[in-house]
This record gives sequence, C-alpha cells and structure tokens, in this order.
Amino acid sequence: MAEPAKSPPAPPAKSTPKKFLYVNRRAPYGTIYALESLEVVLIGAAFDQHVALAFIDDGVFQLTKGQDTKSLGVKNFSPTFRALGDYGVTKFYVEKESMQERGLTLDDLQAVTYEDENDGFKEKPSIQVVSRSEMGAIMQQQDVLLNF
Amino acid sequence: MAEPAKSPPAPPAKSTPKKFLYVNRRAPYGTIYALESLEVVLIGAAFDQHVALAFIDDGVFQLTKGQDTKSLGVKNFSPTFRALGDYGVTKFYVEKESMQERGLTLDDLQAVTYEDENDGFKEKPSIQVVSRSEMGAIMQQQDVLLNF
Amino acid sequence: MKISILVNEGPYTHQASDSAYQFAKAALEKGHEVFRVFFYNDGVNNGTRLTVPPQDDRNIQKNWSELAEKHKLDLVVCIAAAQRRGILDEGEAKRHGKGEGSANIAPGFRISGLGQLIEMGIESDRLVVFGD
Amino acid sequence: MKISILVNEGPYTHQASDSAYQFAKAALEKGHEVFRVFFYNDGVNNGTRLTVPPQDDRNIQKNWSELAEKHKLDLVVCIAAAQRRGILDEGEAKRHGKGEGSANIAPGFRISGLGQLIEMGIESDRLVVFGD
Amino acid sequence: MLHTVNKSPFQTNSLASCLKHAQKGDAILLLEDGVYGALKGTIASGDIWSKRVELRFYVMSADVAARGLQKSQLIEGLNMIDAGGFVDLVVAHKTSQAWL
Amino acid sequence: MLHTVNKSPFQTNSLASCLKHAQKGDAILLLEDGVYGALKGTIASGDIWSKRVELRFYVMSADVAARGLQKSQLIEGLNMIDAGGFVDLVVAHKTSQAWL
Repeated sequence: MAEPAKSPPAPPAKSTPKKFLYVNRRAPYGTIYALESLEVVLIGAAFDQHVALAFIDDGVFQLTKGQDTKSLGVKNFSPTFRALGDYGVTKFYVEKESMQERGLTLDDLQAVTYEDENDGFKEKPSIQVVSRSEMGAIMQQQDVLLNF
Repeated sequence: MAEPAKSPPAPPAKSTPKKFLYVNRRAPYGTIYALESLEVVLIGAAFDQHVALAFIDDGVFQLTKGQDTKSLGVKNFSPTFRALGDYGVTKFYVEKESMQERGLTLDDLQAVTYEDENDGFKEKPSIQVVSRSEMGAIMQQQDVLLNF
Repeated sequence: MKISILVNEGPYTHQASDSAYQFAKAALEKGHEVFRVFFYNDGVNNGTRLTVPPQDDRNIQKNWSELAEKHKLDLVVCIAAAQRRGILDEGEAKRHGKGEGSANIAPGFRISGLGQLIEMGIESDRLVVFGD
Repeated sequence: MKISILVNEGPYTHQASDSAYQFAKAALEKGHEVFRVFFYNDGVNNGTRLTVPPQDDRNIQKNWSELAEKHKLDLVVCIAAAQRRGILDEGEAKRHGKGEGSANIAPGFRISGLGQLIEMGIESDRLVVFGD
Repeated sequence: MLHTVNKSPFQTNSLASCLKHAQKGDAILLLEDGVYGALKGTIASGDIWSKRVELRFYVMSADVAARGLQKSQLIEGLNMIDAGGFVDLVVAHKTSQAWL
Repeated sequence: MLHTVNKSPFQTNSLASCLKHAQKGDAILLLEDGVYGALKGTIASGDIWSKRVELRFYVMSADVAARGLQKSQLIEGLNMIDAGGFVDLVVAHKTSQAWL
C-alpha cells in the first residue's frame, strides 16, 4: 500500500484518464470550502477523468437531508450533489466512523443516485458507506487528491 | 460570579476606565491573529484603560522564548511583548493547564517584566501563571473582552 | 443600548460577516443604537467595491453599504489591516502611487486607525465579536 | 519533474501562501518545472496589486510577481472566486462597470476558469495543496 | 456572561475550552458551525449534557435549519433563538466572549 | 503517499484524522502550526509516538525555529527538513494530501 520512497512511477500518458479524489472534511455554510469544492467537481466532470468524492470528518455533514437555508439568506447547494450523477460523478465514499462519531446514520443523509448506463439505466445509489481503513486504502489508489 | 440574566448594570461613566482583556488562544505565525492582536494592544495602551492579556490554549505558544523567524522570512514579534511594560501593560495571565497540556513550563517562556513605579521602579514579572478556574474568574471581571 | 460589532473575517469564505450583518440588522430593528462596526484582520475585505458575487447569491458588501446608508452606520475599516490586504481609499491610493481610479473602498465604509476599535470598546455598552 | 501548486488562502492572514512560495522557489532551485500555481478560495487575494504591507514585512504579492517574471511562472487566479472577493482584471472591471483604472490584478497573475485547476491536475506529475 | 461558539466541536477545541472556562449561570450561544455541538448521541455531546443545568444553552435556529438538523437529533432542553434573540442575550449580559 | 499537516493538534483534529487514515510506510510532514505536533510530553504526542515506526515523520525546521521550539522539546527521531527537503518528499511520493 505504501509508496516506494525513492522510485516514483512514470506519470501516465496524456491520454490515460487520472483518478481524482475530492476530499471533503468540512461542514457546509460555516465556511465556503464545501461550496467551492463542489464548483470544482462540476467543472472537473467535463474533463473525462475518473472522479470520486470522499466525505470524512465534518465533511459528512455536507450530505444531510432537509437543509433549509432560507433564514440564513445563503444559497442551499445540497441539491447539486443529487445532480452530479448526470455528469458521471457517481462515487460518493462516506466514512462510517465519521458518521457514527457525529450521531448520524444513512437515514440522515439525502439519497443520491445515478442511472447506470451499463446496466439498463437502472437507478443506483451513489453513496457508498466505507470504513475508515477502507477510506485510507481508497486514498492510496488516487492520482490527484484535492483538498480545500 | 454569574451575570444576572435580565438586569445589566448601568454602563460606567465616560471618565471611568474600563477593564479590557485581550484573550489570546492562537499560536503565532501559522495565522496573523496573534500579531494583529498585539497591534491592538499597543494602540490601546495609549487610552488610559485597565489592560490585561490572557494566554490560553495555543495562545501560550505566543510567549515561548528563542523564537527565530529568519528562515521563515516573517517578522519576529515576540520581543514586542517585552516592551509592553513601558506602555503600562503589565498583566499577562498565562493558564497553567494550557501550558501543561502542551508540555511547557515557565522556563520555556520568555521573561517579561516591568518597572513598578509605585514600588521604587523595582523590576517585577508581568507573567502570572493562573489556574483554569482562576482564568474563568478573571474573564468575569472584565468590561470588554477582545478575541481575534 | 449602545452596541458595537467587530468583524474579523472577509465575506463569503467564513460565515462571520453574515452573522454580524444579521445581528446588526436585528439590533437596529429592536431599537438599539449600533455605535460602530469595525472591520479588522481579513474583515477589511468586506469593504471592497469590486466584488461581483453570483446573481443567485447575496451581495455582502452591498448589504453592509445599504444598512449603513439607511441607519447612518459607522463602518470602519482598519487602515493597517487594509494596507496589508489591498483595500484603499482615494487618499491612500494616491499616497502609495496606485494610479487614478484604483481606490476600491465601498460606499459607506471609511478607513481609520485601530484607535477607533478601542474607542468603541470604551463608548459602547456592549461589544460583540464575529470571526473564524 | 512537473509540479503544480494550489493556494487556498490569502496573504498574511494564514501562512499558506508563504509556505507555497517557499516551496515553489525550492522546487525551481532544484530544477523542477512549476507547471502552474492556481489561486482559489481566498487565495485569489494574493493577486491584488493594491497591498501596501509594512516596510519591515515581506511583500507576498511582489514575491509571487517577481518569481513569476524570473521563471515565466503561470499564476492563475480563479475567476469565480475572484469575482466574489473583488479581484478583477481590466476586462472584468470594464464588463462589470467598475470604472477606469479599478482593475486590481497584480503583474504576473492572470484570471481564468476552474478548468485550469483540473488541467494542471491532469498535466502535472505532482500537485501540492496549501491552505487553512 | 455570554459565550459564543461558532466552531464544530468535532473540528476544533473551541466548545471544549469554552465549557472549561464558563462559570455557573453563564449563557452559551451555539451559532454557525457551532450548532453541531447541539447534536445528541455524538462523541462531543457529553460535554454539553453534563453542563446543561449549570449553564444555559442557546442555539441559533437559522444555522440549525441550514444544516438540515432535525429537532429530534438535538439535545433536549436547549433554547432555539433567532437573531433578535441573540441581541436580547447580548443586552442581558454585561460582557460577551467569542470562542473563535 | 505524503500527508501534510499544518494545524496544531491542540486546536483541530487534522493530525488525529491524518494518522487514522495514513497507511503503513506513508510519510507525514508537519509544517506551519503543525510542528506543535512534534512536541513531546503533551496531551497529543502519544499519537505520533505510537506511529513512529509504522510511518515516517518529517518536520519543517524553519517552522520549528520560528516558534522557539528547542530540539530537546521534540519527540526523538523525527526528520528535520527545509523547503528543499519538502520538494524531495513530494517528488518521492506519487501523491500528496493536505490535512487542512
């Protein structure tokens, strides 16, 4: 799992798509990072790369359902997550331990789905709950990690 | 110790000095808050109010001795604390528990002193190590608390 | 009651400025006097007239400017913090040779010294701090 | 090796921009190519020509501009983040009616879209992120 | 005395430090990301639960709604307030302190 | 893989979360306020101490010096590096991740 200390692999050729992982560790609204990260995801979806989102620590709060920002006077961007499937962004890794520590279950999160074009456009869940050690392994498999 | 919930005292008359407490909870250099807080203390010293500084949590790191910012290329502002005595700022409350949690003793902090004009200009220490519960009580006795 | 407000963070990135604005508006609606709003640290970035937020988002600078106009609010941007971060009024822009038209301070804001922060602590019955 | 850098915070308030600058300089000294430096979130505030830091302090914007000139660095400021925070080039200033001379982008910086960030992730061997 | 906490207790030590320094009878206002401190059944909720009699807790309702937190998820007995309630709290206490 | 931590472990959960996710053989670079994590005898130092064999730790020397931390105060066996060393670490690892 560990990278060799002194012999980095050659970079992939230009035509090979890279694996991008957007790591979300912050709650929404208290700071703008969650929103501006999502803006990158939307733009990045046009680039034909492998894209996945990780939600760990307070990042899991980004996916709660029932967000209502009217009284706050700011834009509710949580519906945008549900639109990502149409852009081919279908991998939302959500860390189990982070949810548990915060008293959350899958029921507290909004449903995010996509239509699988390789399986008769069946509707499938984008959210995959993974353990912390699985999350650590997922991070190792990436080419580009984006943190905001 | 607690403030009455519904009967605030009348504000002091303009001529009565107020008690200002600058509460420092952040480490130096990683962010600018420690430096910009100190700039307020320097300006505020000219206003003939009662001024004290509190150092709790990572704020205790502001007072470490031997700070050397040459390689970092930023200004070392720690000597400024030693100059505050000349401006009549002589109360540095440093929290004992915050030091202990961070493995610090009084020996790790720079000496900050002032000349007591009411006691033959004898040199006295500005730093007073106080317990957390004493710090909580000190906060209650203030008129203005400044947090950055 | 005479209330003053300290804002330590810039617009959009942290919620501090939004919270401070909602607080100021509510205080005024309740008939309190807002003696001064002081913008320090990155808070000075609330006072730039050059922001162009997305159409579907709030305009934080404009909110402050309009509240100031309506209630004759005193919005003070710290000069030292503003210089570090590139917020200048006409006098400052000229003094530092930044060229005609480059002053970027927004309407209703003025640039002044840290003494204004101390003064508002002395003069006000209450001081509330918003930051990161 | 081809290295790119993402800077998420503005100058002075957080150390992120200093760290990124020291890193970029060291990478160049070691003979690596710095493919691009992308400024996002409050990072866009590094690109204002209006800063006037104290005489005894470093000038972070100038450091970046000089490094860019010396090494033909590509310093890109995100347009959406810049609009929210009031960093404009001449085209943007005109388009939004901000008046003659109000463009505040610093020499060596250019404003462009988020696609430039994705592109640098694709094109570079390494991407390093600095922020708060 | 009024304390304001605007940070998530899972991310920073602001709430923990605030609760260690607050004195009996003080009011604590959770706002912005600080409202996550009001969640029950979390690794942080014990702190507030154990202090709920000694201190008075207030939570900014607009921040709770924005974050999609339901009443059933919150510790019982906390006072939900709006910006006007925040102003009243400030008026009712001689000093306030922000645990940034 | 290289992880960078620029936050004090006493203020935020960045170092703790990083150490929970890092995999055997990974490198951890402490920089900016992250260097406080290198202090020994603190409430946070146990985390690094227990991982010091499984992971490789690096500390930015300029940040240590600026904060007045003496070598005798730091956990033994951590590698002190400068900006050039940081570059070498980045080059030596395919990916890096910032625990902001």
